[in-house]
Order: sequence, then C-alpha cells, then structure tokens
Amino acid sequence: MTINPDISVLLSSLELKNPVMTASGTFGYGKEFETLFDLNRLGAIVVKGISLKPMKGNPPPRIVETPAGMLNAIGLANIGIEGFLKDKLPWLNTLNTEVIVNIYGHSINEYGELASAFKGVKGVSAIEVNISCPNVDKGGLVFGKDPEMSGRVTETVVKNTDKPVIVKLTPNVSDITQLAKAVEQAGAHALSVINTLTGMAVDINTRRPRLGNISGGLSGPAIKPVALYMVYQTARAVKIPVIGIGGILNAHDALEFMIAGASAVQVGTANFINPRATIEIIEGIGNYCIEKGINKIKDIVGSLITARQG
Amino acid sequence: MTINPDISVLLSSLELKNPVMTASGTFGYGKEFETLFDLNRLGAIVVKGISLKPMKGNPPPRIVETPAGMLNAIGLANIGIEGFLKDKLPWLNTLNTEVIVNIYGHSINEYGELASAFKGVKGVSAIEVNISCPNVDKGGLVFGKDPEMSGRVTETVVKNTDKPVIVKLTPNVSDITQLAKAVEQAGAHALSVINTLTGMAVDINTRRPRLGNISGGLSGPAIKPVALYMVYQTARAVKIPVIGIGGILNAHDALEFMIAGASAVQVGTANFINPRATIEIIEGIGNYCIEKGINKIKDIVGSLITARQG
Amino acid sequence: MIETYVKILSNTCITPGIFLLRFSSPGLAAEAKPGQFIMVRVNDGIDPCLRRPFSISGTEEEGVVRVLYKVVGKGTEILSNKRAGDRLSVLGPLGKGFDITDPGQHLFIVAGGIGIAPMFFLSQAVNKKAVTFLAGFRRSDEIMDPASVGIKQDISIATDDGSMGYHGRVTDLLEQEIIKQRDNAIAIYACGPLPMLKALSSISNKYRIPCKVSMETFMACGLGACQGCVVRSASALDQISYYHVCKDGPVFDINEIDWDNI
Amino acid sequence: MIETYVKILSNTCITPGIFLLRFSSPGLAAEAKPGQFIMVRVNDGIDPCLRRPFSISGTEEEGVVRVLYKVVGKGTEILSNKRAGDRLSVLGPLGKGFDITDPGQHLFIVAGGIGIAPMFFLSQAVNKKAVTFLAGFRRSDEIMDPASVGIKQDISIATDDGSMGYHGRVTDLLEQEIIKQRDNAIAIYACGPLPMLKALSSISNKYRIPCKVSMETFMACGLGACQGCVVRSASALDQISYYHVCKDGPVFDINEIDWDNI
Ligand SMILES: Cc1cc2nc3c(=O)[nH]c(=O)nc-3n(C[C@H](O)[C@H](O)[C@H](O)COP(=O)(O)OP(=O)(O)OC[C@H]3O[C@@H](n4cnc5c(N)ncnc54)[C@H](O)[C@@H]3O)c2cc1C
Ligand SMILES: Cc1cc2nc3c(=O)[nH]c(=O)nc-3n(C[C@H](O)[C@H](O)[C@H](O)COP(=O)(O)OP(=O)(O)OC[C@H]3O[C@@H](n4cnc5c(N)ncnc54)[C@H](O)[C@@H]3O)c2cc1C
Ligand SMILES: Cc1cc2nc3c(=O)[nH]c(=O)nc-3n(C[C@H](O)[C@H](O)[C@H](O)COP(=O)(O)O)c2cc1C
Ligand SMILES: Cc1cc2nc3c(=O)[nH]c(=O)nc-3n(C[C@H](O)[C@H](O)[C@H](O)COP(=O)(O)O)c2cc1C
Ligand code: FES
Ligand code: FES
Repeated sequence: MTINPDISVLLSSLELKNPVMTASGTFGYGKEFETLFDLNRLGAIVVKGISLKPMKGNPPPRIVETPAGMLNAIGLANIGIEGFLKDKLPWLNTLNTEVIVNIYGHSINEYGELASAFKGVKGVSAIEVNISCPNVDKGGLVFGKDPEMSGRVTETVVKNTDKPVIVKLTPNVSDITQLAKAVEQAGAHALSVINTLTGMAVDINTRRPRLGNISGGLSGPAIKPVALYMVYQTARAVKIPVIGIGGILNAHDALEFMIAGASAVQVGTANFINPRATIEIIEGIGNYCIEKGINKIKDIVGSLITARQG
Repeated sequence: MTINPDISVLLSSLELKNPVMTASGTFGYGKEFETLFDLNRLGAIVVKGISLKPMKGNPPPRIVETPAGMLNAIGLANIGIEGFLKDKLPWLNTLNTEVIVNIYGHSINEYGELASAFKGVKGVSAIEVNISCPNVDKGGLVFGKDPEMSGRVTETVVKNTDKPVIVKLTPNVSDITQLAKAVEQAGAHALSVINTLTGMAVDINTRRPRLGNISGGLSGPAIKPVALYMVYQTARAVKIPVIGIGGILNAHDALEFMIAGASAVQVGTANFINPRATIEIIEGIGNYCIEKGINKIKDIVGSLITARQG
Repeated sequence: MIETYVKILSNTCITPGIFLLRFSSPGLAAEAKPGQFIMVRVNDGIDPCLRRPFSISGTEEEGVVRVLYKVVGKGTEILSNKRAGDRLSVLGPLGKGFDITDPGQHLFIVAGGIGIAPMFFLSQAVNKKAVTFLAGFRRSDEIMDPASVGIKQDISIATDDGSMGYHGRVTDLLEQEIIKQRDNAIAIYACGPLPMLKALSSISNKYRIPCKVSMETFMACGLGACQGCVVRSASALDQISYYHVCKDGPVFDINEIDWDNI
Repeated sequence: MIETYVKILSNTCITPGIFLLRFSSPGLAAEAKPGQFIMVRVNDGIDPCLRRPFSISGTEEEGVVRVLYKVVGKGTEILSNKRAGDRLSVLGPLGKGFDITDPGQHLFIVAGGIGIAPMFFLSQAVNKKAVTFLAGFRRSDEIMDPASVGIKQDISIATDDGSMGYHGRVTDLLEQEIIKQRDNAIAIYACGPLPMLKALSSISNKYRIPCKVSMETFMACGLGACQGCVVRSASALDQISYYHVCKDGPVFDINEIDWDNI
C-alpha cells in the first residue's frame, strides 16, 4: 500500500504540488475565499480574466441556473491589469501557491501587451490565454474558433513573455484537435480544455432572454461529459500537457479527467456550490492513490484502457 | 380569455395537430408506448433512425447516466427499411397521427435510396434526415459537420422523395447557421435542431470508458441551454421552420424553444423519465395559451423580445 | 465568514407559503448583522446546484439563527420539506448590513412582503424607541406577525386589498407617517419588491430623507468572486457602472442605485 | 403494463444496506410474473434523471407489491430514504419472466446476493414440492432470510467466508446437490452476479441441465424503445447480435447468451 503518494504534477516547466487549480472567473482573485480554507493547499490559483483596461461587463442579469449547471454572461468584468498589479497581486504573493494569470485581449496586439506587462513580474507563475470567452461582442471568440488566429495569438503571447503559456480553448467548435494542434505548433506550453459552451435560457412569462446578454456560457456538472471527451481527444492530438476543465465537482470527476488524459484539472462552478470543493478533491485524489496503490499521480494521466474487453 | 386555443402548427406543407413530437430513437416505433397513453394525441411520431440494411449497433454498455442527462452510443441499431415497412408501418398506420421517418445512410447514394424507398408510401408524412449521429464510425457525422456535404445529402433526398424533408443538424460544430443555410438552400423544408452533443464518461475503477463505443451522444435536460441557443440562432438564419429538440422535459421547456424560434418541438430523453411527458407538454402548452390569452400557438413562435428593457 | 453544516432546530410554516427556519450556529449568530445574508445549499445533489441567498431574519440566545423564507421555486420548495434534525450547509454572514450605529432620530422600517425577513432582525437590533415599522402585504392572509417569529414589535400594516390595516400601498402609508414626523430627523430603512423600492426612491428625494434599501439579484457565489450579482449604479454622465449586491450591498443608499435602468 | 404513482406502505431495512419496499398497486400485482421488473422513478427532479430497474420480489393479497433492493448508489440511496406515505412513480410489469408452467421435475433456484430478489417471487409462485433453493452470500451478515420478506421457504445458504452454511460458492454447493438429484429431470433458474452466471453456464453444459437466468444491464426505457440494454447473444459463426434485456429478457436460456463476450 502506498502511504504517501506523490500527487505533484508538471505542466511544462511549472511544477504544481497537486493537480488541482481554481478556474478563472470562479474564484475571484483568491482573497474572496481566504477565510474558508487554507489557500496554500491549492495546486494553483487562476485569477479572473484580466484585460488591459478595466471592463465593466454585461448588463444584468448575468447568471441563471440551468439543469445541473449555470449560464453566465459576466462579460469579463475585471479591474484591468493596473488594478490587478497594484491591488491584487501583492496579497496573492503572500500565499505559498502558484498564481496563474488569465488574460483577455481585444486584438492580437492587446494580447501581446498583456503578456509583456507580466514579463518579469514576480509571483506570476504562468499566463493562461483566454481566446474562448463567449460573452464578449468582439475579440475573444473570433480568435478562439479559428485555428490560424488562435495560433497567431499564441505566438504573440509566447514571444512577449518569460513564463509558461497555457492557452484556453473553446468547446464551441467542430474539431477541437485542430485548434489544439495549431496552438501547440505556435509554441503553447499547455492547454486548458474547456471554456464554457454557449447557451441561453428564456423567461416564458416576459418572453425575454434570462440573461442581459441574451446568450451566455454554460458551466457545471451538465457539461462534464462534453468536456471529458474534448480532453480525451485533445490529449491524444498533442504532446503538451492538457488541463481538464468542465463540471468537476469532486475527486471522482477529477480522476475521470486525468485518466482521460488531463495532467491537471481546474475547478470552476463547484466553488460556488461547495467552496471547499478544491480541498476535498485534493484529498480525494490522494486517497484514491492510496487505495489503488498508485505511487505517483502522474502515472494515471492518460491511462484510459480503450481496448475491447473479453 | 382564450377558451380553445389553436395549438396546431404548420411545418412547410405538413400540418400537425399540436407542436409536440417524439424524438427519433427515444420512442422506438411507437408501439412500445401503446398502453401508456393515447398515441393519437401526439403531434407526430418520429421513429427510430432507419437504414437500408438492419444494423446491429454498438457493443454494450450503450448508455450511461450523467448529471441531468445521459450518454448513448446505440450505434443506430435498427431493423432496416424492409423490416420497418413490413413489421412496423402497418401498425403505425392504424394510428391517427403523423408518422415521420428518420433515415440514416452510409453514403449520399444510400440516403437517396432510402428516400426513394418511401416514395408514395402511405402513412409516412415526412422524412427526417439524420446527418448528425455521433455514434457511428463512418458516414453520418462526416456529412453532418460539413455544410457542402450536408447540402448534397439534402438535395439527393429532396430529389428522391414526394414528402416534406426535415434535416436534423448536429450541434457539434463551430457555427450551426452555416449548416442550416446550406441545407435550406439545398431544398430542405424544415430543420431539426439539435441532435446529441458528443461526450464520454470514465469508470475510475476499471479505467475504461463507460460506453463500449468510448464516446456517445449527450441528451437530456443538461443540454437544454445549448439546444435553445442553437434553435434561436438557426431560426434567425433561415426562413424554413425549425423544430426544437434538446432536454425538453415539460411544457415550460417546450415554450422556451417556441419563443426562441421553434415552430414545433421533439421530446427525447424525457420519454424515459416520464413516458407521459409528451401528453403533459401538449396539455401544458394549451393551458399556457389560455392563461396568457393566446389564440394561436403560432403567434408565439420566435416572439422573443431581445430589445434592452427600461 | 464561515461555511459550515448546521442542524435544523425547526422549520415551520407560519403563514401559507412562508416558513421560519431555525438552526444552531454560534459562529454565525455572533457575527451576523441585520441586512446580512447567508448562502444555503438546499441539498447535497445538483438539483438545484447553486446555493440560495437568504437574509438573516434574527438571532436567538445560544447561537440560534433564524431565516424567514417564502416558497417560490424548486430550492425553497426543497428547503420547506426539511425537518428538525436535518443537516444544511450554510455560508455566511455575507455582505454589508444596515448601519445601526445612528440611523437618525426617528427610524422608519419599511417592508414589503417577504422583504420583512431582514427587517425583523433590524428591529431586534436597533433596540430603540423612535421606530415606526410599516409592512405592506397583498392580502391579510399573507401577513407575517412579529410574534410568530418571536419578536416583540408593533407593526403598522398596509394591505393592497384593504383586508387589514391601511388600504393601499405601504409607501403611501409611509408618506402619511412621514408628514406626521415632519419635525424630526428621519431615516428610512427598507426591503421589499422593486416597485416599492422605486416608490421609496421618489419619496426619499421628495422629502430629502436618507434611505437605505436592501437589494436582491441572482447570485452564484455570494462572495464577490463571480461578478454575477450586479445592479447598475446611479453614476454621473450616463457612464455605466455596476455594484455587486453580494459584496457592495445588499444594503445600499437609495441614491446609489440607477432605478431607471434596473 | 402501466405507469402509475403508488403510495409506499413500508420501506424498511432488513439487513444492512438491503431494504424491503412495499407499495400498493392492484394493477401491477395482478399482472406481475416472477422475473419481471419495474422501472422506478426515485424522485421528481432530475438528479438522478433516469428510472431504476428493480425486480418484483413478491406480491401480497390486496394488490401489494414487494421490491427488495440493495443500496449501491445515488438512486437506491434516495429510495432508501423514502417513508411510508411517500409517492413513487412506477412503470411495469416489464420484460419476460420465468416460465413457471413446467420448470422440470426438480427445480433448483439459485441466487447470489441481491439476485435473490426475484427468486423469492419465483419460489412463492412455483408453489411446488420438488424445489431446492440455494442462495450464496459473501458473509453471514448479508443473508436475506425469506421470513424477513414474508416468505415461507427453506433455503440452503452458502457463504464465501464460511460464516454460515456451506463454505464456498453457491455454484459449488449447487454442483453437490445436482449430483444427489442425478436421477431426476432437473432445471435451474438463477439470478445473481456475472461470475455466478458464468459458472452456471459451465455447470449447465457439463451436466446438460436446462438453465434460465435473469440478466442485468443498464436501462434507459425498460420498454424496448431505446436499444440501450443489450447483451451479446450466443450466435453461430462469430456473427455479432444482441438481445434487449428489457424486452427479450431479463430471463434468458443460459445458452442464448455469449458468456465469453459479455
Ligand atoms: C441578498 C438576498 C437576500 C434574500 N433574502 C431572502 C429572505 O430572507 N427570504 C426569502 O424568502 N427570500 C430571500 N431572497 C430571495 C431568495 O433567494 C429566492 O427566493 C430564492 O433563491 C428562490 O429560490 P428557488 O429555487 O425557490 O426559486 P427558483 O426556482 O430559482 O426561482 C423562482 C422565482 O424566483 C425568482 N428568484 C430566484 N432567485 C432569485 C434571487 N436571488 N433574487 C430575486 N429573484 C429570484 C426567479 O426569477 C423565479 O421567478 C433573498 C435574495 C437575496 C439576493
Ligand atoms: C432487470 C433488472 C432488475 C433488477 N432488480 C434489482 C433488484 O430487485 N434489487 C436490486 O437491488 N437491484 C436490482 N437491479 C439493479 C438495480 O437496478 C441497480 O442497482 C440500480 O439501478 C442502481 O442505481 P443507483 O442509482 O443506486 O446506482 P448508480 O449510482 O447508478 O450506480 C452504482 C453502481 O451500480 C451499478 N449499476 C447501476 N445500475 C445498474 C444496472 N441497471 N445494472 C447493473 N449495474 C448497475 C453501476 O455500474 C455502479 O457501479 C436490477 C437491474 C435490472 C436491469
Ligand atoms: C462566472 C464565471 C466566470 C468565468 N470567467 C472566466 C474568465 O474570466 N476567463 C476564463 O478563461 N474563463 C472564465 N470562466 C470559465 C471557467 O474558467 C471554466 O472554464 C468553465 O466554467 C468550465 O468549468 P466548470 O464547469 O468547472 O465551471 C468563467 C466561468 C464562470 C462560471
Ligand atoms: C437512446 C437514444 C437514441 C437516439 N437515436 C437517434 C436516432 O436514431 N436518430 C436521430 O436522428 N436521433 C437519435 N437520437 C437523438 C434524439 O432524437 C434527440 O435529438 C436527442 O436525444 C436530444 O433530445 P433530448 O435531449 O430530448 O433527448 C437518439 C437519442 C437517444 C437518447
Ligand atoms: S454573487 Fe458572485 S459576485 Fe456577487
Ligand atoms: S432499456 Fe430501452 S430498450 Fe431496453
């Protein structure tokens, strides 16, 4: 029996003490959860998407619950890079966990500027490039659905940073592996799979959309099967590590992603349902290793057996 | 107050007494539900996808439950066109409701042959062309994701039939409106939106996929927001009627689809959860009309108000 | 602020569709201020999956917390079926409450419908003489009596149908009462449906009376993390900006909110 | 076959993790045959959303139906929390049961674990003398006593750990018993886990004894409509073909199933 399994993981040059991160936009800037558990236990904190200038976001309502999930149309409301560096990062730097910054630009240039702005900035361990937000009019999704443009954004960010670059892919495409390969070729060090699926909800009494933005991004347990399949496909299509995201509520879900090919996972909507979800997942992964006699969690990554039984 | 609302709908030349149909593959050939309610009350029955030759389908397990939904990888198991015409259609013809035949071919030719085989066949009111099944190796999805090929399949079916042609689209694409427009231009009389989303599930104990086919199609309430958005987009992109499908459990759900632009709806997974779902939806739609003083259900189709409030 | 499982002490229907939930949480009770709220997970599954926000409606000795809620949908329906002894995960106290250090010489507490929930806690906490508590309901059978939740406080009732108390809207009743108190320094603290708050905005402006209101929006986190719960702020020059109800509120000065674009 | 809401009469734990559910449905009770099953909706919501299949474990006078079930996951967990008086939607009876017209001169009923559920109904229905009922369990504390479900029937017990009855597998016990009955025409009816059924397949072939088994697969509809519940049939020439457990079964002749590719 394995008493002390090694659950650390390596994402390109970035080592995490465990494979569990918070997903961008669902954990604020970390401080919001400060009193609820020891944030130092997290593999990494991925902060809310940051743009060059502060963004106010979409008109309300911005969220609506759906079966086993939720739609959000926040519209990337955020305090901008200056605000982040001044007001958020110093506190984040007092923590003993990796901080990954999620960036969002309106043009390839803006992505470049954002990357440059974090060059040499202490306490930022990696850049996650959001080219897949479905909730903003211009920019994001235009890049995100097109392999060539996705590659160009990636290239620009890689060129302008000294940190590992993680590119976050949209699931709203015909073939996510094409995106993945283009982004890999452009120099990305890892992929985050997936961002939200586009969806909507209607109020049958007012006959209006339930979101101010009409459509929004679907997240939560409902999307888990879709996310899992995309992670499985992506992990087989590229050599760089894949971070699994989508509907992860507990260790069981996280392990499904890792077996399907994810080197690490991010937990999003679950933070709202159970703010201690990440911690329970970290513990659950450890217990699974102990139970199954697994010495290193790395060994289960992509270990799915697809040969026909019998 | 409207006492007797008119809930009949028109799909091209096909008039349905109400907008509620059963979705292909979830209602067998109708007879399976015979003792559970009066099938004559249905707007239409869409039968299980039929191919030229009988198909055995995928190895088990073929279904697995997921959060607020299910994955299926049936693999289009069906009795083939001969079996259908001989063993199933005569009984269906004793019913007083429309019968829509869902067809699936391995090549454009096969789609043409299938369409021809139903030419002049009494008691088949329309053809629904499945170019979007994610659970078969060859064929289906290759056509279904490509606008040009989808158009060619449609053209062939239209040329070879005397019945209204409904084309069923896959949601697993970057832009469903491109498919919709190509298929409309090719002569389709209506669109069914959506088929299932591709997904998977993993057994963390055996480290095997939970489906014999590895991946499967996600259906049920979980996919409703995605389906609704695709119906909304499609209905605005084409002039032909759109049939809304995806996670409809009750009249509330059905009305969301109709307000977003669906001229009619199909009920799938809900038949397993509540075999009387279709009947309750028909009743619920009628009651909604009475409550809201709507004389004709047609009036609410696409009536979504998207202008900013205030 | 804590997240903890609590044990339900009682969960009883006090008027049709309205329930009083009592549970023990000394930590929460000690920290809670009137106007603050908690996020409740109504079951362990995912149907529904998000927590539901509820105001703290009062505290009792020995760390008991009271929540007064109306059954309006799936989440509150499930909650209403809980029994004494059942466990519940609660997160709180959250948000900024009413400032009770000096709410003005004479305080008007104005509540509409289930909006009375936080106001019971407020009236319990301000503990001062110069308080007028006005509550509006649609019909007499919807009235929530303070005694039924264990609070000693006189309340003036207004009903839309006139079946009890003042016949008309609570804001009309308020206006009458304000005129009587014209000579005192007055403040209004309120919670209720949107039309009531909009009417209060006019009254507050007309009589230049400071007014604080508690707002409701859809919430996912309750912590200021998701940015989901915004209301438009009344900012100059048509510049759009938003408050987060969970973090900046739920209690706002009535002039901070853009009532025309809500 | 009907779909109906029934009222739970009782739902009690009979051994750890095993519950006996009793509800009233004269229609179902009248129609039900041993080996048939029902699809139960364990809640009104969507978590879980599919119905769960359960064998009918017996009927009582006045239209009472019995279901014996083991808590293994979310659905059965929710079911186990139901109380007398709660409503439940059931659909059935479904599938083809055991042929009880003439199961052979001497009938062996063989059950493994919770597979005993339909066999109680069978033993109640065959109502003949020449029956040997063998049941295997892992440990003595998992044994389900016929008396606990209101059935009078002697049962020979086998336990994997030897804590009661025969020490070993129920199929080994069966083989011993078969040898004793060598001179009689024998039939075996069985329900239990896959390894037990596979072992029975060997025994059935070895001694050329006809054997019927009840199978389990995942089911969505239970009606033959979804094609989800297949098992591979033992067909000649490596030709793959499938049975639908819900419609063609759940009871099959043991030779109909391809035990090597299950
Ligand atoms: C800070 C705050 C404090 C609150 N305090 C109380 C309280 O003390 N007592 C009480 O009874 N209710 C209170 N509410 C409202 C309560 O949160 C909702 O009634 C509850 O979440 C509804 O859940 P449900 O699942 O039953 O309804 P759902 O099925 O989710 O919805 C039913 C109906 O209620 C509306 N609704 C749902 N959630 C909200 C929300 N967050 N804000 C506004 N409308 C909503 C929906 O639009 C829908 O029309 C408060 C809300 C907030 C934001
Ligand atoms: C025809 C038929 C008759 C049955 N009769 C009985 C009975 O009388 N008493 C009884 O206790 N159980 C019976 N079962 C099994 C029962 O249906 C499952 O145990 C139940 O559906 C599990 O639901 P759950 O939500 O608790 O478990 P889940 O959370 O869905 O799953 C828990 C575990 O059980 C397994 N499982 C779930 N459903 C099935 C299934 N349909 N077949 C095989 N394995 C499954 C899963 O793989 C998983 O490992 C029967 C099954 C069939 C097909
Ligand atoms: C409220 C909310 C805000 C989000 N904001 C961002 C964001 O700013 N940048 C980003 O890349 N993803 C954002 N996401 C997407 C999540 O990071 C994640 O990819 C998605 O929610 C799926 O994971 P989940 O199902 O675990 O929530 C947001 C999601 C939610 C629910
Ligand atoms: C078990 C099963 C079998 C299906 N078989 C078919 C099929 O043969 N042809 C087809 O066009 N769609 C098929 N579908 C898709 C449904 O018709 C429908 O498009 C989908 O399930 C979404 O609707 P729902 O969420 O209401 O189930 C099948 C779905 C399920 C669940
Ligand atoms: S509810 Fe998440 S920020 Fe307010
Ligand atoms: S469970 Fe649907 S066909 Fe058997």
